[in-house]
Amino acid sequence: MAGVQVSNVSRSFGAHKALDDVSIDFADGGFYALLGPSGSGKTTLLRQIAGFDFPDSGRIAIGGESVERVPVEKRRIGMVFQNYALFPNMSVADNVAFGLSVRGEAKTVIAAEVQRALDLVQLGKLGGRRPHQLSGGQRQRVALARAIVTKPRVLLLDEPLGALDKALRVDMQIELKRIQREIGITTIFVTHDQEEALTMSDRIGILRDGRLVQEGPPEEIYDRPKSEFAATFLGDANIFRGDTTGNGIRLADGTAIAAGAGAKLAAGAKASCAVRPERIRIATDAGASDAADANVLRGQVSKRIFAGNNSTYFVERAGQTLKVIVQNTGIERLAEGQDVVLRWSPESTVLIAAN
Amino acid sequence: MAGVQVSNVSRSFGAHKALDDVSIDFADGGFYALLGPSGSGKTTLLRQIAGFDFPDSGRIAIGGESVERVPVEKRRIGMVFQNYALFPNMSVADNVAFGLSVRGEAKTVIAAEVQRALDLVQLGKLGGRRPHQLSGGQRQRVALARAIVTKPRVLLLDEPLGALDKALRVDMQIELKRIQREIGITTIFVTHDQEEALTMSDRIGILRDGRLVQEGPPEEIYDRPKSEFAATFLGDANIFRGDTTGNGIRLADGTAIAAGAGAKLAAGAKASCAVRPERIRIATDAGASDAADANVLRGQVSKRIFAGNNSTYFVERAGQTLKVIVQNTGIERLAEGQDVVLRWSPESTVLIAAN
Amino acid sequence: AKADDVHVLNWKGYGTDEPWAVAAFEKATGNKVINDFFNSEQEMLTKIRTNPGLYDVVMINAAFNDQAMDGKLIQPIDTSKLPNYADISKDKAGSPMLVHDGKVYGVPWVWGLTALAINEKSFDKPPTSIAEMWDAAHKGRVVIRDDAVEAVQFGAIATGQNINDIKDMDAVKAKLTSLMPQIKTFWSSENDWNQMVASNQIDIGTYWSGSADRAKTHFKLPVALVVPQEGAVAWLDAFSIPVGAKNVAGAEAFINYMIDPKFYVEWVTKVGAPVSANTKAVEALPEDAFNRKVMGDPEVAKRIQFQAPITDAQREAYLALWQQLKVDVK
Amino acid sequence: MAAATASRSGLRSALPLLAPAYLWLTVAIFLPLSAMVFFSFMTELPLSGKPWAFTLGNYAAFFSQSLYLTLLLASLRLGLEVTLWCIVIGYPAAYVLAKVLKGRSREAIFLLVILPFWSNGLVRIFSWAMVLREGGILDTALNAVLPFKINIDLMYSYPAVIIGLVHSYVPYMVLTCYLTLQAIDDSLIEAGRSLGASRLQVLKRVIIPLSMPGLVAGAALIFVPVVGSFMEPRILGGRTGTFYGTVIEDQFVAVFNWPLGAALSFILLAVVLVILAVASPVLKRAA
Amino acid sequence: MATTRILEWVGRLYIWLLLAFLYLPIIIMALMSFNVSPFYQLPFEWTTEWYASLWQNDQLIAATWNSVEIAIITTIICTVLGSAASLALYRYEFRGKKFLQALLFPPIAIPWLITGTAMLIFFFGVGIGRGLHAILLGHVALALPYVIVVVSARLQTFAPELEEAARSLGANQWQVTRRVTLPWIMPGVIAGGLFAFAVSFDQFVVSYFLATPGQTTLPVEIYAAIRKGFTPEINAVSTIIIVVSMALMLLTARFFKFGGEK
Ligand SMILES: Nc1ncnc2c1ncn2[C@@H]1O[C@H](COP(=O)(O)OP(=O)(O)OP(=O)(O)O)[C@@H](O)[C@H]1O
Ligand SMILES: Nc1ncnc2c1ncn2[C@@H]1O[C@H](COP(=O)(O)OP(=O)(O)OP(=O)(O)O)[C@@H](O)[C@H]1O
Ligand SMILES: [Mg+2]
Ligand SMILES: [Mg+2]
Repeated sequence: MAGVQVSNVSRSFGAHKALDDVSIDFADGGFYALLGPSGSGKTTLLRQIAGFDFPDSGRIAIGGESVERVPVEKRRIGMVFQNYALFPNMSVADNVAFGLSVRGEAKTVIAAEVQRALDLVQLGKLGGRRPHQLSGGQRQRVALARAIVTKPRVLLLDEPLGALDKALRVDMQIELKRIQREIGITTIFVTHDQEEALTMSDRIGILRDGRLVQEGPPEEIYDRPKSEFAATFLGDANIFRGDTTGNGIRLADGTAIAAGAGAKLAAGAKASCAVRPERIRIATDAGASDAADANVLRGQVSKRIFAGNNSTYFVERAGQTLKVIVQNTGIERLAEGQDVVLRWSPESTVLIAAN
Repeated sequence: MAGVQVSNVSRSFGAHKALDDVSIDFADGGFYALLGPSGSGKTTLLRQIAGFDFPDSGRIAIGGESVERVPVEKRRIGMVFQNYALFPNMSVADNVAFGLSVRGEAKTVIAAEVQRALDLVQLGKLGGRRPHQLSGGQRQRVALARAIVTKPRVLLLDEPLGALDKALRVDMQIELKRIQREIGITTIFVTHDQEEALTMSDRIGILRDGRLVQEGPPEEIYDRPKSEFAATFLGDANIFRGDTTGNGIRLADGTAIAAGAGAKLAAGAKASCAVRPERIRIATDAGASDAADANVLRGQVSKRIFAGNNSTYFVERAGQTLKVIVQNTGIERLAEGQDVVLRWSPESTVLIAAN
Repeated sequence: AKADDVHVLNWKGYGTDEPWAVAAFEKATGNKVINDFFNSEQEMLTKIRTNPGLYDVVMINAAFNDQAMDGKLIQPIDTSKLPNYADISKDKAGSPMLVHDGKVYGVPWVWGLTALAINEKSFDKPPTSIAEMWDAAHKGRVVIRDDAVEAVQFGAIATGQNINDIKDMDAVKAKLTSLMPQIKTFWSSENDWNQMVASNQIDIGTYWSGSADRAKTHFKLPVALVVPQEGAVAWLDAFSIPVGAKNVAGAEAFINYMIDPKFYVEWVTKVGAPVSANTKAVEALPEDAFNRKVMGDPEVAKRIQFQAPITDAQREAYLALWQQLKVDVK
Repeated sequence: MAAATASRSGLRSALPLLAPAYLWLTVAIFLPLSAMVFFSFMTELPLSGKPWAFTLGNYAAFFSQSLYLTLLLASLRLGLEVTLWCIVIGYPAAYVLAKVLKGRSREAIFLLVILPFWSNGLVRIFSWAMVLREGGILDTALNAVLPFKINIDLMYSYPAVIIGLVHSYVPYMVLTCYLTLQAIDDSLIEAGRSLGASRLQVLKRVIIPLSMPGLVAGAALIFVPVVGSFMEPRILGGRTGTFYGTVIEDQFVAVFNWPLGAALSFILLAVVLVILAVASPVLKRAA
Repeated sequence: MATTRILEWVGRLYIWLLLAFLYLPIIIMALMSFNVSPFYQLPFEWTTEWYASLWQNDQLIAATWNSVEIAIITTIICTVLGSAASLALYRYEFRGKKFLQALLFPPIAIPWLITGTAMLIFFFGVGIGRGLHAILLGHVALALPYVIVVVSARLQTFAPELEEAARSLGANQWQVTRRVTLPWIMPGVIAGGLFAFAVSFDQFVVSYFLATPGQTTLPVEIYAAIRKGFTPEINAVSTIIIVVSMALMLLTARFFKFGGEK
């Protein structure tokens, strides 16, 4: 239907730059996740695209056309608001029907479509309720149904599943993906659920303080973060800081860490290495060393935290706490206080220029 | 300070039973997570405890005393509302100061406490803003600061971190735990983030349609779900249905699944076995069988989904799709279409009575 | 009320509240005058009823004196205490409206006419007949007071009847009905009339004689009073002392002062006033004064008809008629 | 929504808050009016010293004379027209005030809107006379602007009454609507437009329903007194200025027939309350 | 964006037009206070004579002060009692609530003339009598329903969970009301107060019946004056009142924010 091009958009509130020269190309029919810390400008960006608010500078185009003079209602967008913004004076069904009915669809068509949308968000029976009679998650689903029922060409979702439990969220994710694929809606999706961002999107953009920090396909961002911030913000990472050697860094205590991925840097410069906690193997003995595992560190387990399908071990080493994730396969468990050896491959290590 | 006893509480809205004979004992100084699908009655339960709403039947006691006649403001609770409920007419600082100031604390004390609370939620500089000038996550943090600054004896948190990114959420989790431990606040916590529930809480309660389904420490609930619902709601599970043998079940196609945990059931009855996806080992060859792994199934990989620190493989077997989680250690990857062997131990298998 | 306060109830701006007069009286007698006002006779009666003992002097249209006496609201007056009473014209002093069983319940003060007044800009020479109001040339530029009794009595004059004994109500109604389309508005205060003339919105209408005089001499408006050949409605205003008045002596002194020629002349010249009931007072006016020349004209005296008391039933019947006329014209 | 908050304690908790206002109203209004109700069933006022008896005649008078019904209908129509004009003029102003203007000027204008109200009603009406009459300000101004000669003489006509009343009552509408409009969350308007609704549709479907409490309050505060008004019609309406309120006034001022006047007013009250009762569910449904 | 701007300007223009409509008679009133003719006669001839004679007119000045005082006291009492009653009607459910709400309309619907007469008789009967106290009693009663209706309209937009939040923070009912609810309904309370002031300040009939000689209010003076001839002194005093209150209001608007942000 229509891609969205955001070019050099800036927007300030007083002295605060909520968006600072942001350019992103949201591909036609793509599923794009926007991530970023609280207050980084995600909602502000969506509002510029929707046309509720206007950039101080820069340009936004939808489907190749600049939308500067296109009013909100002509942009053919659908939006789920962070605070839902349900119409309190209408029933759930009327909320969902709103978009169709202002378009002048026939009553019967509307009724059918609304019922379908409500069924889809598993609220088929609550059409007659008023928003204030719903639970938080139910409200969010009404907001979702209301946004998708009009089949917009661009869907702007501001944490649309944040109030849903995991099971329901997965159902909704599947529905969203299906709809997006079926009618090829360009979808821009703000979420704080990393797994959601990684599993659902074609591309991810990370905002920080109003600036676009990194942008690309999920695995690329995950595997090749370009900054410490990106490495730690999306997923977890152990960061080592030191001076660049040819193919890795040397820590202050002389230990060398080999890196097989990331930036190419001149030797001697300050740099960091990032290693995902799940890439590190943890063992009690020094033996059975794997040839590929060029990086080996020793430490002591200080804590283990159970998190369902995996556990995180906190390992103390030279004043730094390293995290290691171990899948809970039901076998070995390490005790706190135990001396351990950590091993990981250079391929799992990303070299990052110091910032 | 004060535990909370909920005894046989029911509450209906019209014909709909939002709470149905719920009894939970929230231990003094404990950290309790409430989980449940959207609309299962979590918010309703918190509202009964807070005293905004009253049970149709049943009894609620705080610190051993029935609170039926105790008005909200005397219950000494702190609450974070699902929709924040910030006072629109006050600045952020005044919102946070509210609880202290109605208590008549000295101005200087208030100012210091407020600043501390705001720093704690990383909003130290935004004290002068009005709520409508904040982003969603910032609002949520103000609500959190406002609730904890008064040092209540019971803290009721309705998805208090839902709008925060992972990094901030972890920070807040740590702060919450610290405060809870330091002053021993009884904390009741609604969340949809499973990892959060598992990592933070002493106990977890799962609500479904207004009823308490299961209750206990995180690992117990995770490892010993008492129902298919509990098994799939908290964490993920592969469910096999069949007839009970002595120590497991037999599937319709005759395959036996050995279970080392869960209910003791008479042979022949209908039952299910639940296996966590991370407990299953997936391999391309049938060899290298481990003695402990009594359960072996063959299947074919139909899809792999990348989710950061792990990936999920979907494996087709006899019309059933099984999920297997594999940590992304950076090594082997299975291609879609590949034939695989799944193995897991009976200890990883929970026997559940059919419902 | 303190003993040497004199509480007076009257229309606003009707002599008793003139600051110079009040000051002069207070200086002469040491009594202090406190004025209160009413906007209609009914209201005046209500005020006396609901404030027994409050008022010492009340100004009552002679046509209502009966009603006040019947309601035991006013007391007989000892006229011997009023030196000026002797100069009151005999026909007024002896009016059966004011004297009951030989006792005087009201001291005549001033009298006047409800006649016609014209906007001099609209007439080369003053009309002489009441019929002028029905002249198509004045359509939409005629005014009449919004008062049922007066309107009906006016209709009676226009149809050649006695205002106090209307025989042919239908004729009155027909006459008034044909007047309605001529009318611009119904006035209710002197101010209304003067504003409309000042902005040249009207040609002719019913008006009070004293007000017309005041409009002409005091406000310099192009107004002239016409006492039509068919006649005019006359009324007599008198002072009474309510039952229970606390300062009867003060009241007597005040009434005497009000009918004094000195006060009257000053009132006429400074403000403009109706005709005094005191013959000496009228004679004290200049020869060509309106109140002496026109109102004192015996020709005029012959044409006018004084309002007599009417019953409540009559009053309501008149009101019903009047309201019906106003509704029909909508 | 209110029901959701209602605590179960009900009247007992409400009483301390309600009692002062309603006690005051009872002493100063309800008891006196009850006396009037009592009078309205009498043949004569006891005050007048004449013998009296109970009667339904005063109420019967309303039905026996077509005059009263005609005037009541005229007054209701007047009330309706004035209310509609106030909505048409006042609502957009309230909207602009609540949703378009920002900052200090908004508070200032909010206050300025009501200020004319603090001048004397009669003085205002006289000023209107100056504007509306032939050769008045409106006439002069229009003739100065227009190329052809027209004669504007609105004074002493039905439109004059409407203008005067609308002028007196439009601040009610502006302020009550402002109160509810200002409370509408902007994100609801944005949500409406993101769903493809034009500004007008959002206005009709979202904003107006949400501001309905203010609209209803304003309409009630205008309609109710206008139906019983007598001063503006009498002065500005000229010979067409006779309305239900003026005949009630006559019963009190011109003749001493309070029983009839009171009966007529209570009939008015009953009609007005019935209209409000009938209208409120209709309005609720529209909301 | 462009249309938004245009609409904004149209909106501003509209507000100015409305203000022009509202102030037209006020401006004329003010002009006429400087005109020689007491009958609004043109051509305009400048004079300050009316202000000078107003200065001499103790009675009118005293009446004006009485009016101002009564209006201010009425405003204060009405906003307090009215807001309290509105809160009660909003917060609690009980039987007879609808009836109490309906009771607000008789004082508005019954022409003031009847109410005023009824008060006069009743106050006379029970010994309250006449005087400024009686006027105040009457004014408050007449203005109360306006305040309640207006404040209730605003309360309808209040989000009840804000009260809950405040109570969960330990605020008692009074603190909740003062710190959370009142600020929200403040525009309504202020509007109600302005109405109450207007109702009292322009109240003729009731004042007229209940005033005692020598102690009247401005409207009573004005209405009584028109029988004789309405002097522009009244325009003069009205002009002074409007100018002074406008100054006060603009000052208030400058220092307080009440229509304010959400
Ligand atoms: N005022 C009300 N009237 C009718 N039904 C209501 C009302 N309030 C809540 N409910 C219903 O009660 C049920 C429980 O609501 P509750 O808010 O407790 O859910 P929840 O567990 O908090 O859900 P969520 O996770 O979506 O917030 C829901 O089905 C909801 O629709
Ligand atoms: N009206 C406003 N006035 C001042 N500052 C504002 C306003 N709206 C937003 N901001 C600020 O702009 C920044 C970006 O806000 P935005 O709502 O886009 O954040 P966000 O990325 O959506 O955050 P969250 O995840 O918490 O919702 C924040 O720091 C916020 O405080
Ligand atoms: Mg946001
Ligand atoms: Mg909830």
